[in-house]
Amino acid sequence: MYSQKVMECFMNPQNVGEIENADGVGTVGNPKCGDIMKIYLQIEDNIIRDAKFKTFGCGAAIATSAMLTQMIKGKSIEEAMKVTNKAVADALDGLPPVKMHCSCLAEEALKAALWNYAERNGITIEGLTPPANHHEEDHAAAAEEN
Amino acid sequence: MYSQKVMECFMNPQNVGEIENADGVGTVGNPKCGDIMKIYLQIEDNIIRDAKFKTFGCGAAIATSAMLTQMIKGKSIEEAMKVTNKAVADALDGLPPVKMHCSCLAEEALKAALWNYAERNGITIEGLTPPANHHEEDHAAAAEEN
Amino acid sequence: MIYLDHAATTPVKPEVLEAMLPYFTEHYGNPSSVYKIAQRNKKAIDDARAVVAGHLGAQPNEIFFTSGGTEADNWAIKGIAAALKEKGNHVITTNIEHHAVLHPCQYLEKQGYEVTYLEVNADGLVSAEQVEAAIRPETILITIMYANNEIGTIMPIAEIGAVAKKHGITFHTDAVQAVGQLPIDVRAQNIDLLSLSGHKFYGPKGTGALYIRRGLKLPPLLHGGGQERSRRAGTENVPGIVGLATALDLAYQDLEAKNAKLKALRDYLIDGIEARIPYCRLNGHREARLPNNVNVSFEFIEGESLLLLLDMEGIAASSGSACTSGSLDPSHVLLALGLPYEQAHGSIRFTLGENNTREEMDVVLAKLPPFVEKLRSMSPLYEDFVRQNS
Amino acid sequence: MIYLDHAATTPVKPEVLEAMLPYFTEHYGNPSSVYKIAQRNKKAIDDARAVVAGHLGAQPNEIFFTSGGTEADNWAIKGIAAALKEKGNHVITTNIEHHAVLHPCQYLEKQGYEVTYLEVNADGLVSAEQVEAAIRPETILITIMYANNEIGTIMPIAEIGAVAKKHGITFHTDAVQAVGQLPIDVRAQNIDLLSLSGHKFYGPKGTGALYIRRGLKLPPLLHGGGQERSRRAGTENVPGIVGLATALDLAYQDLEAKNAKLKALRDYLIDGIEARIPYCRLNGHREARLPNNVNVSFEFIEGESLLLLLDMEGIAASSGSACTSGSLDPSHVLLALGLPYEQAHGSIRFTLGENNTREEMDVVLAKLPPFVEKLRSMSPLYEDFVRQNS
Ligand SMILES: Cc1ncc(COP(=O)(O)O)c(C=O)c1O
Ligand SMILES: Cc1ncc(COP(=O)(O)O)c(C=O)c1O
Repeated sequence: MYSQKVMECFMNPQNVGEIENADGVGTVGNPKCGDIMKIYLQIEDNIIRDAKFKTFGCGAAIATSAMLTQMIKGKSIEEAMKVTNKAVADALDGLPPVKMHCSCLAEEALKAALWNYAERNGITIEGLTPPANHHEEDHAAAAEEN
Repeated sequence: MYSQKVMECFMNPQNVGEIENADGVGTVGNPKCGDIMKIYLQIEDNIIRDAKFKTFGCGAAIATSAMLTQMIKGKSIEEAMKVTNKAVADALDGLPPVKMHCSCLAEEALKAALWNYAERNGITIEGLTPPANHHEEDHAAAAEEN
Repeated sequence: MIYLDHAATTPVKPEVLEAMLPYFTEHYGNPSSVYKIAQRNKKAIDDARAVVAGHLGAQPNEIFFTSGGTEADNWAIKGIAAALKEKGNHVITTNIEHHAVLHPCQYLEKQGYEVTYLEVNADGLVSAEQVEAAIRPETILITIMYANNEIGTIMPIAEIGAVAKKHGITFHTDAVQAVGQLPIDVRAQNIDLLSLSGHKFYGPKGTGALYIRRGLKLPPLLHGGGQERSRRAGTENVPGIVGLATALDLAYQDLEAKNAKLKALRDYLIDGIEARIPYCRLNGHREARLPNNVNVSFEFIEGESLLLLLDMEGIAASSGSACTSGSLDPSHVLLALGLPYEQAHGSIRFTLGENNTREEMDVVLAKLPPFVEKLRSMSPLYEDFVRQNS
Repeated sequence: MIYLDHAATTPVKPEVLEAMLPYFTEHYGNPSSVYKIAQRNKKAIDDARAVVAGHLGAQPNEIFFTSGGTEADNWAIKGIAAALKEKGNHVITTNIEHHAVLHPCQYLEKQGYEVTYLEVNADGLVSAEQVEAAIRPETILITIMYANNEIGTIMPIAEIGAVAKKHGITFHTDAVQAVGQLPIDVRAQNIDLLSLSGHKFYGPKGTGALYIRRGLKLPPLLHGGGQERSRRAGTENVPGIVGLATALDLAYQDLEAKNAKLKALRDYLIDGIEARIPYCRLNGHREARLPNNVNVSFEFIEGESLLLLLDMEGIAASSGSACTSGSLDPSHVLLALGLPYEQAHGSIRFTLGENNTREEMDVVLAKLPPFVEKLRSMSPLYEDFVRQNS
């Protein structure tokens, strides 16, 4: 069900961990949906010098966290703001439809971390809105069980 | 589905045919149900000297006609009256449940022929009632099709 | 054995069984599971879905696998009735449908729906005009079989589809006898729902599918797990689904050539019977007829007894009458053609298959006349007929 | 591969496939037909029916073959609801049924029925007293699963049956996970309706049966031809039926010895996990539990990711959460036990089979701890937990 790329990222995820004294931290998701993502950013001169994550979630959630943190490292905040969930999914050679929400979550975690950074530093980032917990929505997909 | 005995009686039925100037003739059944039985009797001195049949119907109908006529030949009318549908079915090593009506039909055809004989000769036969066409009843069995 | 009952069921072709086998013992994982071995099965189902869709002119996501033609028919009919009950309560069908359609319709009648059973003509056909004339404001479903299982008559499906479309009414067709034998294009024919059954085209028994036009709302018949995109619950019969698709693919290979051969055999048998046996009649339309169907009434005799005689000679055919299988009622299809009861009881269906040969037809044509003769000589109806005509 | 998902499905045993094979290609006749080759198939079905009946303590004419457990459940529940709607509109079930029971119940609710979903205790059990207390004058059906598919808990079926009998209420049990693994006696246990599914005990997918106590009125779910004594229409899946019965027969051979072995393996695995991995909990009752079921919540991690790691090592297990298969909702069964969401998402089900070995358990026990460790090291929940406890 997962692309080889997803499996690679999942098996050997880059950037797992915490950043002590991070400049921005964002946590999104909720246990009900089974995904919680926390992203740590180290930002210097408007550039994301380092990014790390911790994720409670499925294979796709872990792989997207790893991929996203990889993609934003070295980017400016403005460039990082342009990393969409679709870009993350594409970099992973796609995600199963039912797992696309994981890529949304990754994008949201990044935005939440950036928001946290902006708040701490009293700046505004163009296009950034306060984080909402989209995962309160109802997941209508039906369950298959065996 | 049929016993070997039924198949034998069906493949090589005894007593097929008509009796010219028969002493009693009875026809029962109706086309709707797919079975019509006609029995011819030759009766002399109260003894059934000969019996023949013509049957439009399934294998069981033909086999029961053949068996019944065979069973009553040489019997007195009183003895013949005791040949029940069950006796015919037993003599055939049984019939599938859905085909039991064929044995009823055979018994009825015999009674109708005896009734005809009694009427022609102005006699009454102990226990004999005028023939009714029981096959007007509804056959509730459900159809299987392919 | 000379098997001439392919409309009842067909053997599974060796290639089909071959394709199924690995899914019993080796690739047995539950397609809903996350691990690799199960994902292969999920793919097998997706591939099968694409194959089935391809042969119907449908999209893969319009195909839903079922346990057979009966389930597909029940689902389509009861489902539309439930989904559209606010819109109306009237259903149009014909009086020669298979019981898998008729009985659901009768069930609906008990629930307060109204059903029009269009009367077929002497050839077993209804016209698009008849359908159109029966439409009412409250009509919610037209369900008309593609080809009849007893007499092989092929209905004017595209014309009926056009009428249904014009009036915005959902159109279901029970194509159990047509699929694998006739080219089908659900788009061009404006079919909204179509039922098929695997064992009619050399696939396994207990498999089938319902085509549901994209966007059509049809509630599930079987509620439960989320299989078949939550529209048909139950662990998928993976080997069965693979077998159905493999068989369908084979069925549509060289279809024209196969049908030309079948038609030639069919006509050889029909002509041979008509030439050799007096007082018989072909049931169903002469041309608008399945390539493999021969259905003949032999007057004055009853079908089952003829079947038994044929069976003793290793010839397997079927009685036009359902009497043989437990019911005493004559076939509703033959009665609908206007046949008297005794003729309806005296009908035999021969349905040919890919492997039947002209030599086999010759055997049948040699055996039939004396058998018919023998049974007629026992028949009181024939006795009456001869007496009246002599 | 180490296959530990036997509750999801099982491979077809070679002997079972062997028994089925002739019915695909050789004995393919339609069992409803009159000729000889078809009669053999009819007999095969009758024999299979007797086998199934024998293992349930039922009579052959109380067994009706279906396309699986889901169809059997739908049929029983919707059928009784329809048959008894004049009598009442209340159904009693539990909150941990399989969706093949829950979704039909929810469907009934939409039709105006009332359903009581009894709450199980922390072990996943309901008591006969709970059932009795829920009975109302208008209760028409009690439907309670024999054994749960996720946590393996075995319900007190005989006691519930006695309560149902005392109150004259129809009792259905979804025994899909129990049949083939537990001895069953429908008479002694006062069961009126019982569902089973072939692919759970090494039989083929797409096969199942419903036991219907003699005399019980249950209208058909699938209307059509007169198969299964007019109660379940559709051409019979002869190879499937033969396979189901053969598999059931094998399943009940040496049951005690097999179960003793399974229980030993199961306990070895449970004990091994508990000894090696902190912060985990066994879900379901420790004793009233299927001999092959192990269900464990590993705190702070999510089940699917653990499944993937196991899969990479060739170990096939299943997530207690249904998340893996398309839904994001955590398992309703685990939530019903009172587990918080994150634990419900962090559960793994291992279900053992006849061929699993102690060596395989050792492999699992060796792989699991580092995997859990790895995922915990990535988990923000574990991070929080460690912080709070240091
Ligand atoms: C026209 C038609 N519809 C429906 C069916 C039912 O299909 P199945 O027996 O596979 O359920 C059949 C065959 O039995 C049929 O010939
Ligand atoms: C308890 C239970 N009931 C019903 C079912 C449904 O059975 P099937 O998938 O064979 O239709 C299953 C398995 O999927 C089950 O475990």
